[in-house]
Amino acid sequence: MIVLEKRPQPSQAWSLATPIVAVLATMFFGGLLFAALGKNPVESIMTIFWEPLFGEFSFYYRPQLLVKGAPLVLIAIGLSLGFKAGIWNIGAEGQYIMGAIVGAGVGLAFYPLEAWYIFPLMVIGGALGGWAWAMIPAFLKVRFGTNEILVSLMLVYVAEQMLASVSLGLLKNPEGFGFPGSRNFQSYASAYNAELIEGSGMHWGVVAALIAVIFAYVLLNRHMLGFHIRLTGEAPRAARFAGVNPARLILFCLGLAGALAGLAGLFEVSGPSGQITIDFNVGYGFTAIIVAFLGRLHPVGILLAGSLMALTYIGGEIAQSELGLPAAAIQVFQGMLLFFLLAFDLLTNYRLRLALKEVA
Amino acid sequence: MDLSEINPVLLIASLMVAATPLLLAAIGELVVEKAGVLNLGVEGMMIIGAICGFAITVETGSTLFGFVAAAVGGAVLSLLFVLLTQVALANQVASGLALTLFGLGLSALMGQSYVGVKPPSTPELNIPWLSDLPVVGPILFSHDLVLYFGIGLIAVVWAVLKYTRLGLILRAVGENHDAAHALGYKVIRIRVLAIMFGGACAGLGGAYISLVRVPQWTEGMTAGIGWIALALVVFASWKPWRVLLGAYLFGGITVLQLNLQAAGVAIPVEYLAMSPYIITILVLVILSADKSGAPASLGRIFHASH
Amino acid sequence: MTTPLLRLQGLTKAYPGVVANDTVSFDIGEGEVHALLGENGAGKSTLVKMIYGLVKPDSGTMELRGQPFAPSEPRTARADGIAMVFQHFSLFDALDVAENVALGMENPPAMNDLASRIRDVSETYGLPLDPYRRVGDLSAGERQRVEIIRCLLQDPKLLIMDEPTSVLTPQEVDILFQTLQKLRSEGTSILYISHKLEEIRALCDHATILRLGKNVGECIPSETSARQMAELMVGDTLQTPERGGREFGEIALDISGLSVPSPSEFGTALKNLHLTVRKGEVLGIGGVAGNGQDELLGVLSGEITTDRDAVKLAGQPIGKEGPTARRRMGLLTAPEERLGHAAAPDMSLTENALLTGSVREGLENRGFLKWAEAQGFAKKIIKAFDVRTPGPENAARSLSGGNLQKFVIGREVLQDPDVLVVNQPTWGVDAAAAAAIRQAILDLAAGGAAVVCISQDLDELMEISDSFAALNEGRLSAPRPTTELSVDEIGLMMGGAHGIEVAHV
Amino acid sequence: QDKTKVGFVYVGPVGDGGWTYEHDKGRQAVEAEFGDQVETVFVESVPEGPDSERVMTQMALDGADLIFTTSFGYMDPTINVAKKFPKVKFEHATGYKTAPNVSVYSARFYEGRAVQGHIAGKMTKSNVVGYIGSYPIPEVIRGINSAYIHAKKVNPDVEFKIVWAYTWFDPAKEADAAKVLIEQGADVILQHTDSTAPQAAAQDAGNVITFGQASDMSEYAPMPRVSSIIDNWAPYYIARTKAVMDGSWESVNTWDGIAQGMVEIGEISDAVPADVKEEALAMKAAMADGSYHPFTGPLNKQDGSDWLAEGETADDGTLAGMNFYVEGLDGEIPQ
Ligand SMILES: Nc1ncnc2c1ncn2[C@@H]1O[C@H](COP(=O)(O)OP(=O)(O)OP(=O)(O)O)[C@@H](O)[C@H]1O
Ligand SMILES: Nc1ncnc2c1ncn2[C@@H]1O[C@H](COP(=O)(O)OP(=O)(O)OP(=O)(O)O)[C@@H](O)[C@H]1O
Ligand SMILES: [Mg+2]
Ligand SMILES: [Mg+2]
Repeated sequence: MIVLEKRPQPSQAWSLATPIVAVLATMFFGGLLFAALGKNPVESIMTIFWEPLFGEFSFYYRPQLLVKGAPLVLIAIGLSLGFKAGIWNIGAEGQYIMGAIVGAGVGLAFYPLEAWYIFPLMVIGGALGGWAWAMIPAFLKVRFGTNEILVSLMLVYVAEQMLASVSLGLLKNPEGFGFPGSRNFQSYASAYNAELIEGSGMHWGVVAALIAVIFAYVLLNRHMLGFHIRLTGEAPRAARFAGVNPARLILFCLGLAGALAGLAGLFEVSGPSGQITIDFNVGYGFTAIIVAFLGRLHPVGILLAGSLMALTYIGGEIAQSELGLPAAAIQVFQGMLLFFLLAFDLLTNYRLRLALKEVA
Repeated sequence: MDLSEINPVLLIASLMVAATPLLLAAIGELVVEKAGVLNLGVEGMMIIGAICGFAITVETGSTLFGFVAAAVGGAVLSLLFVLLTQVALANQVASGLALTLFGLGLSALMGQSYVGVKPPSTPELNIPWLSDLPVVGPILFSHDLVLYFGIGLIAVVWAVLKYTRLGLILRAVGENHDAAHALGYKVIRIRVLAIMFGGACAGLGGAYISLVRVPQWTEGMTAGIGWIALALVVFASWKPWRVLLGAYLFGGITVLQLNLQAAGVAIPVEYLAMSPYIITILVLVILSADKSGAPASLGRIFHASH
Repeated sequence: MTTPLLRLQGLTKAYPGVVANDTVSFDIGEGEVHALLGENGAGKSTLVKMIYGLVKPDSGTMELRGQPFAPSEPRTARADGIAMVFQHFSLFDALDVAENVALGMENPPAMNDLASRIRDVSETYGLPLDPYRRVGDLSAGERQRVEIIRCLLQDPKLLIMDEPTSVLTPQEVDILFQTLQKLRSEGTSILYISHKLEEIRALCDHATILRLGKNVGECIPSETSARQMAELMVGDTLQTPERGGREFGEIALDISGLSVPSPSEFGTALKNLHLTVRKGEVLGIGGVAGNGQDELLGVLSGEITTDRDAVKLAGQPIGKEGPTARRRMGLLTAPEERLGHAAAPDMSLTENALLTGSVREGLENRGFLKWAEAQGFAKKIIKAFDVRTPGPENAARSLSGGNLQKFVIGREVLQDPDVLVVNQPTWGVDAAAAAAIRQAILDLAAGGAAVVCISQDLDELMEISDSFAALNEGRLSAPRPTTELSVDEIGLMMGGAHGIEVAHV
Repeated sequence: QDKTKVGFVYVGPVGDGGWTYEHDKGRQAVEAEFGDQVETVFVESVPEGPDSERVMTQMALDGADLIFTTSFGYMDPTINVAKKFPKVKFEHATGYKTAPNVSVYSARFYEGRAVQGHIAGKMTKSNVVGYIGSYPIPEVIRGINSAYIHAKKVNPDVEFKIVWAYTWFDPAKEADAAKVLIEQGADVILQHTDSTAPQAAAQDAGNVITFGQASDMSEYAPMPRVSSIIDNWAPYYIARTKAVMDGSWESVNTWDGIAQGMVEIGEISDAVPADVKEEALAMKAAMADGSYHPFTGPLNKQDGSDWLAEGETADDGTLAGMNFYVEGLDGEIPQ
């Protein structure tokens, strides 16, 4: 019988090794799944992990990894700060939508004026939109002690209705023949979040994601506020004792997460997506939760996890089209990845020991 | 606009149907949380229940087998959560999310050949005389058996928690797992059973959607009901009868907003459509003062060192 | 010679890195009150957990009335007539008394019957209890009654009590002793663990002494002095802290008319508190746990804010200031709970040094952290207070309780406070470490700081404080010079035995 | 090497039983028609926006000769990708932007709605027809207008109750919407959402008729489903694939209806009285041979202003962007 023994302190080596072990285990069991679906497991895994990076058309997929990964990383960074402090915002999807709506709204309000300051104003609008949406659960938690998990989640559904509403009404393209959806920012230069270098996939959202990673790293490792965030998550009473004001921390963490999610929405709507539509949101806010955990709530980890997640999406699409794997199989595959990561995380804090006797 | 077209009796009868999946899932989660475990994977377990129930009903022609299979399916999926949180001691929030993601994908895979299939219908209670009574007939005596089972389950959970030793032990484990362990109760074993019960209930709730409320199989058909069920447990301050109340309230608002639309009430549709969520938030705020039922060990990891 | 009730032979239990019990053998006779003595971490609790079936010995055997006895779980032990009152209460705050009792019984009767039995038994033994009250609302003494009643209802043959008196007033201790005497006269054996040696001398027939997991000797307590027993436990001669002659300066800390509700559901509100402490003075605040100690510390540390003028530091009102501002002004505190309150368990000692040291030690610059300086500070604490640890990068939870406590107290003392408030500075700390900590507190006071020491250990308070006040249900008695006080008087100041009047009506 | 590669980008899962399901049937028809000469690939559940753009690019890179993009939201991405791959042909469903290598195609579902409206008007006893709308977009509004005009024509007392579900596909919500409409007196349910949930609700209620949407939904025939509008993409997909094979492909703007077989009227069941069935079939025939247009004047807009004069028919431009109700309908279009 195997028993768990708590380590006196978390193992550094395992904390680095577990993600790798988890990916390998996922490859193995994912391969079994694909085999069960009648596909060649090796080929499937290769298609998902190799093709986008080193395959024939990697020149196209590599930049796409940035496009797909940037919003995930940007949102996950914000979420991770809250998660570290024990604040569970799972409504980033709603904050992402509201950022996009407000940011796009600011841009469209200026149409057709061309001016340098339009895009910066949109960026501010996007951040504020997400921030404001996140302040609702934050305020309710601080003021009434309402559970932020549920409130932030409910607000996702509300935001989706708002999105439908503005796509059909307020922000509808007047020249769109009555079809839902806003103007496309591609044809509005001052508001368009174009690729910074043609064909590189780099747009302002990618830059923002990288800045966010660095910012979060510095915050968590070099700044008192970051220290207080970690402290609050690990020992809330000790944090109060150290002088942390929990209410302010909640407002800060949720607000920042909302602002970053809002920014992600703005950069997406003004760039890769191009317009507000009813189905503009595609679940980045939820996937980012997984990315945050996959990256073990560490900024650099999140960067890697975001890239990994983007890889499985893009590789998954290729596998669908080339091998006929169903989309659901990819979803199961991603679920497995998270399972294994969570399960192997055990080894960071506990030692496995073989016990000879049955224990009480 | 003509509000007189809304028939309150029919409204109540149909909100009972709309509320049942929610109620089943929520009462299961209530038991799980009473044992001190927060399982956010309700949505995933519901959808697995929906497909298991649907598939077995179609294959065997028996709704009963279907519902049993749904309960088993939900419970089996919840074992994954058990493995992560009770054995590997992983974070419960993340594990629950993973469970939902996995369940949604897996159900889609399992359901590929059941799209567009029509299931045998679930028999309804039709007591010749009672069902024909005005007002009470449609409300009380003309539903399917699962709906009554759901209400019965609430009563049973309430009675078990309140009056039996099993309920006492369950509450004790959720309240203070270290003390329960010190008194010799098997904290992990009790939690595993509670989680599986929650899984089975969620599975039943899912099957109620795919077999009674809709009835058909389609990917992602639970459409967020599992999350509402979670909100409902908090809303109910962990009290069984309030779960019933909350489920009827939420089901009622959902059905009522459609009724108002159909009656042509001049409130913009999108506001009506978001109203159930906003009202849920409002009620959460109002009730958040009442933390009396919250199990003190909720979400905390238990590890007994020997 | 008759067969003993319980015979332990060669019991051994090892945990990673420590042998908690090393071939421990002794007997407990029928109707005997047997004491188990030892420093913190000597292995007392581990040993009784093995008897109660919670922990399995690695080797060794037990015999109950000559029959092999190897309980696989507490249930079996209970079935064999063994009952236990835990060191850390095993109670459920949100449940009522009857439910708590039922959880500790094998086959509890129906709730109504149980409730009336609880009333009967509790009155027979002079420990009145209302079976329908929520345990969270009870005082510490009453909570312990719940534990004891839970045991008594099962007619135990052997009653194990792990440090039962640490939360009781002297008067409550008297009542408990009467109860135990009564039980002994009914033939029940008692295995009694306590650090309070005078109690042991008054109560116990026999004592076994553990040191580092080993049985290092036995004695008849009534024939052995407390000092002798203590030296047996430590294996060394004891030193008592010295207090130098001190002059008191002006008023450093002034609390007047302070009333605050408790932030936690089951806490105690503070009611109209007044106190002043002068420079160089050590004010001891005694009282049974749960009478507002945590709240008082919170009010002083700044975790709980109050009216501006209710708390004054060197004449300045600070009631509304948070912990950081108070530290900057020279008011430092050390809470009772080491893990999770005074220190973050999973963080390194360096990070824990930063936790309160950032302001006064200049460990940050406009919010940016100076890790090298923080580590330096941690090292300084480790060195100055002889904290046994491989280095400052180790997690707080990897330290033993006493060492962590030295670190926590050292962290505050080294920041050179004007006022230091400590709660239970030597709780769960062994004799040598406790002496070192008390000495540090006295030295600080000698250097001109004002010290408030909240403690439940009356001996400790008598030893280090200049004046004494008692907290009782959130009210503070007027401080009196320690030298004028006797233990009985102190007991009365602490509020006497809670509920004793009810018992005799 | 000689194989023609045809790609399909789907917005939902192929198992949705409605919109995507029918497109996938079209894809299978292409495979059946050309056998070894073609290779088809598809990716399902592709969100609109950058993901769809990437999937199209990936198909184009992978050597697709022809790509069908089957959701309105794929419009701009299709145009973008088409710019990058001038040799690859693109076909975008339901949109309005074309390019030298981009065609658009759509179906005149409103022709089918006219038939539904007629049957509904004739068969309703309560004179209340329930309509489940998805989103208030021209496509859906056109359908409501067409059905209403033809119901009103045969039954002046008819009244439409419209419920917006704000989803294309949410079986539970659709079921609830159908039940609500039935409870409020509707005995005919028309739907512009994709699941069969309303059919099941109607069956439960008894004495309510419905129509299959996008798919035939014949598992609910003869009652409640009395007929259906079926999207039949197969002929178009086969024709366009053939055009690519023989090099005759050029950019077109196709809006086909009953005449071309893109819109099919599913079997009218025996629950419909013979005379009504006959009239319905006659109307279908008239639309097929071009002698009848569902939007023929005199017609007024909801606010009473003139729209079409006697004998005038609506132009395609107005129909494509239709954002108003015709006279007689209650309520406002949500904005
Ligand atoms: N058998 C029952 N049938 C109908 N209503 C009931 C029944 N039992 C209780 N109720 C009502 O349901 C509500 C909630 O009861 P529930 O059992 O959830 O609370 P509870 O556990 O009794 O909590 P508390 O002890 O705090 O009152 C109460 O208003 C109660 O009066
Ligand atoms: N579950 C456990 N895992 C690892 N080590 C343990 C465990 N329980 C106790 N120990 C260690 O075993 C030793 C004996 O602990 P025990 O609790 O028996 O001491 P004690 O004599 O009761 O001390 P105290 O006076 O503080 O109650 C200590 O070093 C302790 O750290
Ligand atoms: Mg009650
Ligand atoms: Mg102990």
